[in-house]
Amino acid sequence: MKWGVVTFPGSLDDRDTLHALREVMGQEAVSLWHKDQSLGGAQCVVLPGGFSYGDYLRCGAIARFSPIMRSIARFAGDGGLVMGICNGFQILCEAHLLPGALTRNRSLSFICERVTLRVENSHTPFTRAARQGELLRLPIKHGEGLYVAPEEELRQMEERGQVLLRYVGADGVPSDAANPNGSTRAIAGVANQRFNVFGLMPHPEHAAEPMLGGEDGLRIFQSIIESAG
Amino acid sequence: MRVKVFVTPRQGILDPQGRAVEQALKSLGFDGINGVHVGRYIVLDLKAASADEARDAARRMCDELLANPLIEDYRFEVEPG
Amino acid sequence: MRVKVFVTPRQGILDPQGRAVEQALKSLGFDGINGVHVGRYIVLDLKAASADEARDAARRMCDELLANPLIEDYRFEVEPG
Amino acid sequence: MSRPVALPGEPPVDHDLAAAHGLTRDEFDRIRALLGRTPTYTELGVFSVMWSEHCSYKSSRRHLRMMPARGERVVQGPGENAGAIDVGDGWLAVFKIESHNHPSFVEPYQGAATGVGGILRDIFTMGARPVASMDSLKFGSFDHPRTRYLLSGVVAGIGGYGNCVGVPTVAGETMFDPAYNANILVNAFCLGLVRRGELLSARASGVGNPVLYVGSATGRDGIHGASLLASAEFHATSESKRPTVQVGDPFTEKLLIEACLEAAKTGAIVAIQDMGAAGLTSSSSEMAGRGGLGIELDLDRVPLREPGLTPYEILLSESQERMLIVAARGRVGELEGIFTKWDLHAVEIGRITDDRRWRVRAGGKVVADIPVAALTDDAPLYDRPAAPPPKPATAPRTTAAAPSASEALRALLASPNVASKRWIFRQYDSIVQSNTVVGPGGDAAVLRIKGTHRGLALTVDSNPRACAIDPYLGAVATVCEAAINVAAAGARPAGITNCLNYGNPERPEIMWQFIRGVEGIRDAALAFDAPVVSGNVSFYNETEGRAIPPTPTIAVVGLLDDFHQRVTQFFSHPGDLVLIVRTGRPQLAASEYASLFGPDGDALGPIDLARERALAEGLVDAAQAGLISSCHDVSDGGLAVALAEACFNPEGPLGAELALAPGFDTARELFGEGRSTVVLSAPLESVVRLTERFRTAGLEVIAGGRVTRPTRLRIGSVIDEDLLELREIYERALPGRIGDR
Ligand SMILES: Nc1ncnc2c1ncn2[C@@H]1O[C@H](COP(=O)(O)OP(=O)(O)O)[C@@H](O)[C@H]1O
Ligand SMILES: [Mg+2]
Repeated sequence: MKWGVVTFPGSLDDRDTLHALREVMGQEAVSLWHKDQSLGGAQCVVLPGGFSYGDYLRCGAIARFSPIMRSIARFAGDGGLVMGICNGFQILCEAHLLPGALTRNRSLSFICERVTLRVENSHTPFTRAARQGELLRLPIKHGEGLYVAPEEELRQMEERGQVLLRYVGADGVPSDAANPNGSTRAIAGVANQRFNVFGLMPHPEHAAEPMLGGEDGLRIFQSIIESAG
Repeated sequence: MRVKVFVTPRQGILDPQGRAVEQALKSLGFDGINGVHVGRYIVLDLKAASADEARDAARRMCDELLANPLIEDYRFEVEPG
Repeated sequence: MRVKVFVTPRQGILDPQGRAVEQALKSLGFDGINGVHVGRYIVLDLKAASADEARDAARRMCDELLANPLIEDYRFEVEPG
Repeated sequence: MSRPVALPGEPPVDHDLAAAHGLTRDEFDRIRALLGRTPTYTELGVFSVMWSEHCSYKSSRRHLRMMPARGERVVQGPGENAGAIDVGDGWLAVFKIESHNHPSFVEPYQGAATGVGGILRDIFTMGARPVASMDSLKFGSFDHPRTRYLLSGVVAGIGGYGNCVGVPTVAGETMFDPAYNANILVNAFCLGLVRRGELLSARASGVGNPVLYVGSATGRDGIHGASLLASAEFHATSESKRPTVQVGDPFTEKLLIEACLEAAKTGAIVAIQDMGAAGLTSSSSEMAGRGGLGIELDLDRVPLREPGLTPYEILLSESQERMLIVAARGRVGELEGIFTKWDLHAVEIGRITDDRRWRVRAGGKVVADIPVAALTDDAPLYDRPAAPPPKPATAPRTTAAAPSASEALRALLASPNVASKRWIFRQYDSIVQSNTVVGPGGDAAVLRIKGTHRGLALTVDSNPRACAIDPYLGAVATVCEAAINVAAAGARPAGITNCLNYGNPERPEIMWQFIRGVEGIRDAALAFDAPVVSGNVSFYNETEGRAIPPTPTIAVVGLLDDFHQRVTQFFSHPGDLVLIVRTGRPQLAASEYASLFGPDGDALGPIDLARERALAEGLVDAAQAGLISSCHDVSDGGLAVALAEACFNPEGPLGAELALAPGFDTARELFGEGRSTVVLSAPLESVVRLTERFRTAGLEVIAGGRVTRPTRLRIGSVIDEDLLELREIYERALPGRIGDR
């Protein structure tokens, strides 16, 4: 299938995502420039991690106005697959393509470490290659990953299964100690109501090779490939 | 004109920064602190024909960019000059 | 009492955040912007016998913790209640 | 030759004003001789920064030449913004380490952040993409009131900048010692990769070529900052010398990296240099100087952040995130296009001339006109007197009863110098760019080079306690530790960069420490056949007349033919045998144990460099032959601590037991330091070969240990501890001290 990976000013993991897709998974992937409108015929558009516009004001607040975001909103509106990783997740929230917002980590400091995640809903285009309840080891690296949303909205999201990933301990159970950034309900990744837009704080592209943080991240990319058929 | 925008965390939204500052102040020996909230203070210098025009521009700036209504409240003051 | 503290980047000190916001607003089509500065807005609820006492505490809090004198200026207002 | 004009309001230039600029009488007279007239105020400012210790290396240059800078891998030695070695498959590794000590003491967050920004620019200015950073930090003791503040500020600053530009911070070192209470050290290392033949230089050429200014606008930041602060003793009290703090903008730096690397590909860049210390002045004069040419600048075209900057201020500003480029004539448009794409502008502010003069115009008038050489090659060069200090009265032995081995081990694991530095490195993005095979927390970081099987091992080390006892042996020991660290990962030491942190060089004993340090680095570098390709000197690390201990910081870059062969420090197979291989008997002098339980011995015995090298080679061979399961270098805390650390495998802790030979001096053998020693684990079948290989190389091999599944650490009859408890102590110590959850 064909992937598109957006580069905003200050994007950092765009090249890493392209590396994982092309070199590791042998996929066709094009780099998309934030000032362009075209999505280059991509079947899935990835908004990568990084510090777009220096994360000034609020993470993702400025990037959301890049010209390419209009095309991405249209693409998502037509049911196209969109995934935002870390800063990409923040941008999607700011752009209202995903519910909620991401704020300063509880510890107020940047955290880079590998965490354990539980797949909460494996019946989505982004998780179908994983088993329901499967545990994935992925790295996080962010200063603002504390997920918040209005209580009522959270309840509905849970009911609809929009929470796809949750931070858990090695035992697979969520706990305060296993919640690295203090996210509400230990939420690490969410989808929109249509399940064609997905945002997550952990970095699947940094868990794509055995010598570099394991291969659990491939589950996510594999799922998308299967969905795109 | 000068527009001063005050962006504060919404009621009920966690304000870890506020809590951290409160802790820090207490550990420095300040007492009688009942709460601390940390927000953003944005000062804009605008060319505008009237205070109303400036007010109107400021409101749109806040709605579109300066604040995230989901987690933040904003308020602003317009000063001539 | 309620003390409102306004912390702003010092004159002449680089304010990349202010510049980024200014650029963003301009690209959103807002014009007539002559400058944007982004600082912190800190609201403290204090128990204090008098406004003077609150003012005095606030000053010490700013000097010791809330502002970084090397790169920031501060100002505060005390409101009874 | 046009005579530069004095500007209205400028003070008269005389010896007093020169002195206020940190220039001596002789230096001022020499300036007048070189110019054939009295400099203008603007010119005086320019000379004061270019002739400062920081920019001119006037006290260190002649000694730095001692260090071996050649080797068949060396593509660029000292003299450019960073050194470069050939690492194979068409790739060059470009690296350097630099200090930002005083700025970080004044404002820890911005000081450390801009230190990272500066060293990054030294790397991509060479056309190399920065792929990894390291940081070497020295703080005062935790009892000192400012230590926590400085520690959290510096760490946040390094992370805040490094994380935002997308360069992983993969290793570092952190030490706490009262000797740094009033003068912390922040040394930042960066390594970049560039294709052979695509290396850029800072040597101007092509008379008439345009000079472009790129990056942030110029403000009043840090005027006389790096230069003066780093070149004159710092008095906490003397506000006068305190510059306006430089504030970093990592976002702009990231744009600069991408734009400059894209521009480099066009071939339209003739020369490029960052505007670091002494900003526009040093970058323009140094580029012209290297090319034996002249340069003309028009300050009216320099982008300014605020109105009303004087030529003096514009020339001396140390505003961050600025680059100066000599472009090929006729290709400016092409470069402008690239910078505009990245939301930056390139502004033409001057051109290269053939008259070997550095000429600056403002408001249509010439405000400075100086022979380029007077600012560069003809800067003063000193051979300052050096003399050993009077031998200090040997420290009194404490009468405190020696602790039991178990007590000592627990105390050492809880000491901030030994304890886990996770609280620090988890604030750093160590994996961005997808090259990090081994990240922080081990002996050396290991990176893979994409598209090849090659790997790079990186480490940074220092040993001020040993240097305080003997500045020569301390420097030798530092290089050995760094080299053995990369060898322990399976990499062959290939290149060195160094940051020499010392006190006031105008004091003979400091100069003596410095020279002995350089000699030590020289001898050890030769022994490992690892050339010193770049570095930096930081003098005047003194406050109120008290100097820091001599602190040469050494970074070693090692090469792995195949990164899959990298070795980690963690025991991984129960049943593996444990071998201890060492070049000599450890000693308590200068050890962490001595610092906790009282000075014990103040002499460092000689170091056998032939054996040190033999150990490094033996380890690399063993790794390549796939004989070992793990290898951990013994450092702070000694053997017992190293054994415990080897058990703390993140994939699941294991245990270990070690039998002790009879008549073994427990404290010295278990907690001593100062001799390269490694803890290996290997399957039974390779142990014989390993033992024999190391013994024939003249190394001491101690057998009698094995890796166990039960997570206990048993050493002879003196230590029997639960490793999970030890790990708790080791992991909690630093956050505990800092008061973090
Ligand atoms: N201790 C040292 N060992 C080897 N080279 C050194 C040392 N100190 C400085 N140099 C070299 O001298 C040159 C100038 O150093 P420095 O002023 O730190 O560079 P920059 O001007 O880029 O900051 C560089 O090439 C550097 O590698
Ligand atoms: Mg440089």
